[in-house]
Amino acid sequence: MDSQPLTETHDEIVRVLRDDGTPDPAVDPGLSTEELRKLYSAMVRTRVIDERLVTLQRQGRIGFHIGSLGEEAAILGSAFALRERDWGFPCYREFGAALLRGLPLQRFIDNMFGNANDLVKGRQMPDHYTCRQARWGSISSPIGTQMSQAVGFAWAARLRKDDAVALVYFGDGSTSSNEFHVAMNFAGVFRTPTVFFCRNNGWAISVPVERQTASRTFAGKGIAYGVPGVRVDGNDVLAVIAVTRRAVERAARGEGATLIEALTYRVGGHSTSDDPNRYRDKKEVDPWLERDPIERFRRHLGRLGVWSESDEDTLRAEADRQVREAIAVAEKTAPPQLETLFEDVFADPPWHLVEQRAELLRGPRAPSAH
Amino acid sequence: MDSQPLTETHDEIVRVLRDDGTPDPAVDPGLSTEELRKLYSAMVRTRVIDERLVTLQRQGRIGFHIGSLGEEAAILGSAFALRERDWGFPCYREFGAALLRGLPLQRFIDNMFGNANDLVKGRQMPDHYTCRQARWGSISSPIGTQMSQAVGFAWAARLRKDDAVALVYFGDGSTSSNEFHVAMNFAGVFRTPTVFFCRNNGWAISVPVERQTASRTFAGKGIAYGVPGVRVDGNDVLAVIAVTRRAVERAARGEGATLIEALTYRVGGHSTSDDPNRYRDKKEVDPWLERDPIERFRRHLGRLGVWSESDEDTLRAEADRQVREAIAVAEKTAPPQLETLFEDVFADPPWHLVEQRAELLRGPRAPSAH
Amino acid sequence: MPQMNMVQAINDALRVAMKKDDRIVVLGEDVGKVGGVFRVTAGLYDEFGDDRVIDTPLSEGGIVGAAIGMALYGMVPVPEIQFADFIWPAYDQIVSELAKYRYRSGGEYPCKMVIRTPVGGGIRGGHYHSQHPEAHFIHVAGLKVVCPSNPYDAKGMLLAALADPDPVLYFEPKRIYRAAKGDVPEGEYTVPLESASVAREGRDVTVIAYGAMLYEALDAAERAAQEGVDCEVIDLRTLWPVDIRAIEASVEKTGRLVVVHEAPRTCGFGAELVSLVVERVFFHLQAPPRRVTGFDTPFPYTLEMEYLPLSHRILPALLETARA
Amino acid sequence: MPQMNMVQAINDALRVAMKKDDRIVVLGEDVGKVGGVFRVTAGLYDEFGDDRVIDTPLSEGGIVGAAIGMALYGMVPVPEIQFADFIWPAYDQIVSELAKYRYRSGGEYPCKMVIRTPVGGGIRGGHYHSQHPEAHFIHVAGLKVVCPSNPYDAKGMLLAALADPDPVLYFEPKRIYRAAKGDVPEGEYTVPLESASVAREGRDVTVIAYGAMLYEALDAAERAAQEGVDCEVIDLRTLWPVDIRAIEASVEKTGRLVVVHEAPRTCGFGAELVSLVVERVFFHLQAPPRRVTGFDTPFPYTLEMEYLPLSHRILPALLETARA
Ligand SMILES: Cc1ncc(C[n+]2csc(CCOP(=O)(O)OP(=O)(O)O)c2C)c(N)n1
Ligand SMILES: Cc1ncc(C[n+]2csc(CCOP(=O)(O)OP(=O)(O)O)c2C)c(N)n1
Ligand SMILES: [Mg+2]
Ligand SMILES: [Mg+2]
Repeated sequence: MDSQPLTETHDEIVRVLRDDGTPDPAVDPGLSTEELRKLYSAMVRTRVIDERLVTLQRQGRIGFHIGSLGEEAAILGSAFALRERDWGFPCYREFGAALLRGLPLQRFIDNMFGNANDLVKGRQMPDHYTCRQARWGSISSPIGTQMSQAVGFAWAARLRKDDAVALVYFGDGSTSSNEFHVAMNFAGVFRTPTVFFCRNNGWAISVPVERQTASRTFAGKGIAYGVPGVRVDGNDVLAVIAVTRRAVERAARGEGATLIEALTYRVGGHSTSDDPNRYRDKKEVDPWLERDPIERFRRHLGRLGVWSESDEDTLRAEADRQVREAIAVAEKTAPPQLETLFEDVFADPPWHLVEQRAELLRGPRAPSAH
Repeated sequence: MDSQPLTETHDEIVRVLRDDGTPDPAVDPGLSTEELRKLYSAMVRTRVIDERLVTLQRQGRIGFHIGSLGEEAAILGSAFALRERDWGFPCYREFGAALLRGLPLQRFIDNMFGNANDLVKGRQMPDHYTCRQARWGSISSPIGTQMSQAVGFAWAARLRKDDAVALVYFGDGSTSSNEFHVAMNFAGVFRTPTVFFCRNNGWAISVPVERQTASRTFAGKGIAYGVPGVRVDGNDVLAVIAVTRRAVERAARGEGATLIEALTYRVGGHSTSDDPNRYRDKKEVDPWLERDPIERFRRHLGRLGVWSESDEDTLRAEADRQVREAIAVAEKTAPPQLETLFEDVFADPPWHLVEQRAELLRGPRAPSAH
Repeated sequence: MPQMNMVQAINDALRVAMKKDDRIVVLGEDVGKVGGVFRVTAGLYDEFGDDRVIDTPLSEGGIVGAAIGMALYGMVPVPEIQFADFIWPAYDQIVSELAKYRYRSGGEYPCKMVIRTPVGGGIRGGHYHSQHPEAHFIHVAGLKVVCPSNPYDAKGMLLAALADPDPVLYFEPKRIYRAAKGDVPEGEYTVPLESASVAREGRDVTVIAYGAMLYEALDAAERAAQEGVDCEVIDLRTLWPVDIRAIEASVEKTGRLVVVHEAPRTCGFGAELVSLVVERVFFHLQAPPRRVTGFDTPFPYTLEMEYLPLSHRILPALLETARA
Repeated sequence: MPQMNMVQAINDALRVAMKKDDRIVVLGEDVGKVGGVFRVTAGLYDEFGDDRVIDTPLSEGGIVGAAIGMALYGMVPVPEIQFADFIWPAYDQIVSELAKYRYRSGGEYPCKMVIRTPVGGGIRGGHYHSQHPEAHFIHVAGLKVVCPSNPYDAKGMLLAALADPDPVLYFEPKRIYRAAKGDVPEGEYTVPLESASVAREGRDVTVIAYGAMLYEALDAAERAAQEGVDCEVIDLRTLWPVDIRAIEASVEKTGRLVVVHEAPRTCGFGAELVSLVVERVFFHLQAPPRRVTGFDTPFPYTLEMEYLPLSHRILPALLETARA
């Protein structure tokens, strides 16, 4: 690692967990047993929730879910590397990171149902939660828009002499958006304390990375902006932590932004609306199943002797119970009140929204079925 | 040059005219005497026109001009390197190239006056001419928009088995636009026969290149797109030709796009509306006056013995006369007819434009003074 | 005649046109191998190959910008924007370039293309998969905007748009992509742009609607009929340039107007329709015109059926207008 | 009280606000050292430094996107878009993000800022330095849009906008940047948003105008008075949310309405104003409302004075409306 200063871009892929299963001590972030167990638990919990939500969608009980299957190391590791004072600007695939940062599970599940307790008042699709208290951004669907916002946020922090860093998530496909360009450019010019975390999961819905860019790597795109790039094995949670920590520290020291390319793979469909068999060969997926980030990390913990079979059983049972309980509660919670439709458009509703609210309340109700 | 294949990006700046005045035979494009004289004449004519138009604007006879003072080598050299079948997608600063490609001088001057003979029917500001017959694009003011269009155009040519190449002009500031990013990315992925010609003239109105990007070079931005970049001395017209020719040939061979960074300097204000003394030190300009591309080329021609003092006098007198004549004609030409306001919005005017035209024709005329 | 839904009809139109005119290329995100996230371009990649059905990088600006370049060359691009909500990165190219190209070049550079994009709510899409942004395009001089409501029109209007010399925004009401079914002739035929159709004749109130809301207007009209109010429902089909004669004729007959659209009310297309009517047939009007529209809020998720101007909200407007 | 033009008044408002509230930062292209291409931010760079008056790279999307991030943090950014014609690269951030942030986050992330941008024609700017795009923003729920017509309002409304909790588009009518002059108080004062002003009282016809066209409307009103038609001219000042009471009160009195704006007519803000009036005070109306606007073409260069809805085009509309 020391041979790779974060001021240039390298092609090598940073790894901690070597093929023989042993960790590379030069890169290992050196987590305590407690931290290792916490991190692993968060990854498993994320997977358990993901599986449950896909089932719910199949049963027609929620409308949509966009999951993180296979990407848990990239998502959880990066969030784990943040300090409490730092901020995350998510894309749509990082609910696991939000939960780790403090989004209450019940609130997340409320968002999946868009009920009255949903923090965004049932206004957005599932997985478009918000949680300011967790220093976590608000999610929107348009690709890339969070990037320049993360730059502006981090820039503001620096201007206010606050050493908070903003980490922003996005996918390989998102690097083609206008937003990647302008955000990286502003971050380079103004040396904002921003960490660009690119989940290179191989696909943007049905479009493979070769169709996304002719650049040799995603990390290499940093060169165009004077922002150093680094590639990391995105299925090696310890490597992700190590690399992200260095980027966060560098940013906090006032040395500017870093672009991290985490190489991972979208094992599932793009979302519950997508059937990947339409456009990719199952054979392509198989090797990635073997590189499963959770299995890999568990083997490591097993070797270290800090995780047992019974730990695993307890964790899974507990995670499953928690999510089922949250679902039961959320499903019973009423939808948001009609009035909420007109709140928060502005700080105070102007005359036209007051009139429209009255019009809606006075009128007949919509047929309830979709 | 051979040591610099157009498949990678290099930091060195390609030059033909060495400091001692001799040409570097390894790079010299080897123009004939006739070509050298034609090229030189075009550069001088461009400067003469520029000077005249600035005067006209100061006299209030035209509303605006955006000139090319000091950038003639970059602009004329690149256009000179195109084959007849190739197309140019201009920014707003390349009227000299358009004239070289076949835009009639009278039509250009008509555009400066927005009169009835202006090919764009007086609808756009000065310097926003169009000339399809010269295989030259239509000019708009928004920065960058021509870039993805040049990519699409070149792509279409390739799909239609036409080996035409599209060369697109833009400034250093324009590399920050959304358009640079998406155009370069599409050009890389689809290997379109596009030559990206960046006039790095040091400034985007009052913003210097250091405020535009933290990238070490503009050519280096190609790395982010798998598009090779090359830097050329933009005040060395022979070097510009050599580099552009190679890029055009490469594109025509189906090997894809090239990004050329021509290092030059905007010696004048951004346009007649701008006073550069407000934001930059005159001292910065002086060294560039010494590197004047026209002087430099003339010294070379002098040394070659293909250009004399009397050639110079004849050329300047002739150029001056031509532009004065064109101005006299244009100034006497009537403004466009009222009806033209409603033409070309659609191929055929729909009912609402027919009605609005009638309304305008029926109503009183506007007070003529501005 | 085969029965088709909207998705199939649009797909069929593309296939018919592409077979006949090899200048036509389809490009966009996920339009190729997978055939579009709504499967509208399904099968075209296999039939016409990667050079004519092109999966692009994730950039609406690049898609439309490149399409403009293709059009300048003389091809007929059919860019798809995956959801209309994602068209804004291309808005500069559409507003500043596409709409103005012919004009600003004095006619030298026409720029013909058809931009297809799904619009509208009622599919549990929330803020960003539900919007109906026609007003943003109708206000821009130089663009034509269409929105068919049934498979027959969808195919015929797409073929007409592909033959039209001007840039056309072709809005596909996604809520009825599969729900609207009907007979669709094989092969080529066109439904002329700029012609509305009378979906239901009536004497008392003129109702203007389009896209998915047409069915809500028709449903409300049926229910109004049960209360003795006889509505004429006009399916605009082409939003701009609108078929002004059809509207005038109907309002001259009924003297009453209700406009329905999904987009937010303020500065929506309904405002233009109301204004045109009051300016042109003022003295025929017997009651204030009404707009039944989406509210002036972002498009919601859970309460989307309360947001949309469905039949239950149209009906009272019809009755009140008839009785005003 | 000092006399100021619009440029000076806006500059003064920025200076007053920035001195008091160090959360305010100005950012944009050429706003720093050179003080803006119209010199609206002149002197601020020297006074407040590079951290608060920031020259940015050439990217409207980056300017607004970064400003949103700053606002989320708790700063009050004042991005400048050099010409409103160049706002489209930022449109996705404005429509999808800025306008919806408070709503989509359930109120957790308000996003307060003032986007300043010069608008309008009559300065020999052609297609791309003349447009008046208010309708594109009024249609988007969640944005406030203002357009002052004189130095007093310009300063007072900018200070009000900076104090407002919501995102505000602040349109500066550049044709009157220097031509409109008047007394402007020193220091702090506000002109409340959402309040129109009656620029001329009258009985016969209500004329609604704003920005540079206000003076054309006033001129036409004077000329109409000479022909015995007494017009009431309303300067909207805030375009949205509009001061509906002021409009209603005036039209209830006059029974006649003419709306003036520079933007193209179709789906312009005039359509909304006409619709609001006919919906709300229909039975007071004695003549069809009229719109005097830019034509539905791109903004021209040589013929711009024929394109603009100047006094000579407003006058006949006033007379005809009064006599209809
Ligand atoms: C501007 C915009 N265009 C299109 C879409 C539709 N869309 C949603 S996700 C997606 C692919 C994103 O791929 P990537 O950035 O690699 O992220 P991943 O889903 O792989 O995590 C697309 C095209 C969108 N949301 N926004
Ligand atoms: C989208 C957009 N934003 C802002 C402007 C205003 N503007 C015109 S030219 C210019 C600077 C361009 O600099 P550069 O690309 O370096 O070209 P140069 O003028 O130096 O040739 C700016 C900011 C514009 N025309 N378009
Ligand atoms: Mg991806
Ligand atoms: Mg420049």
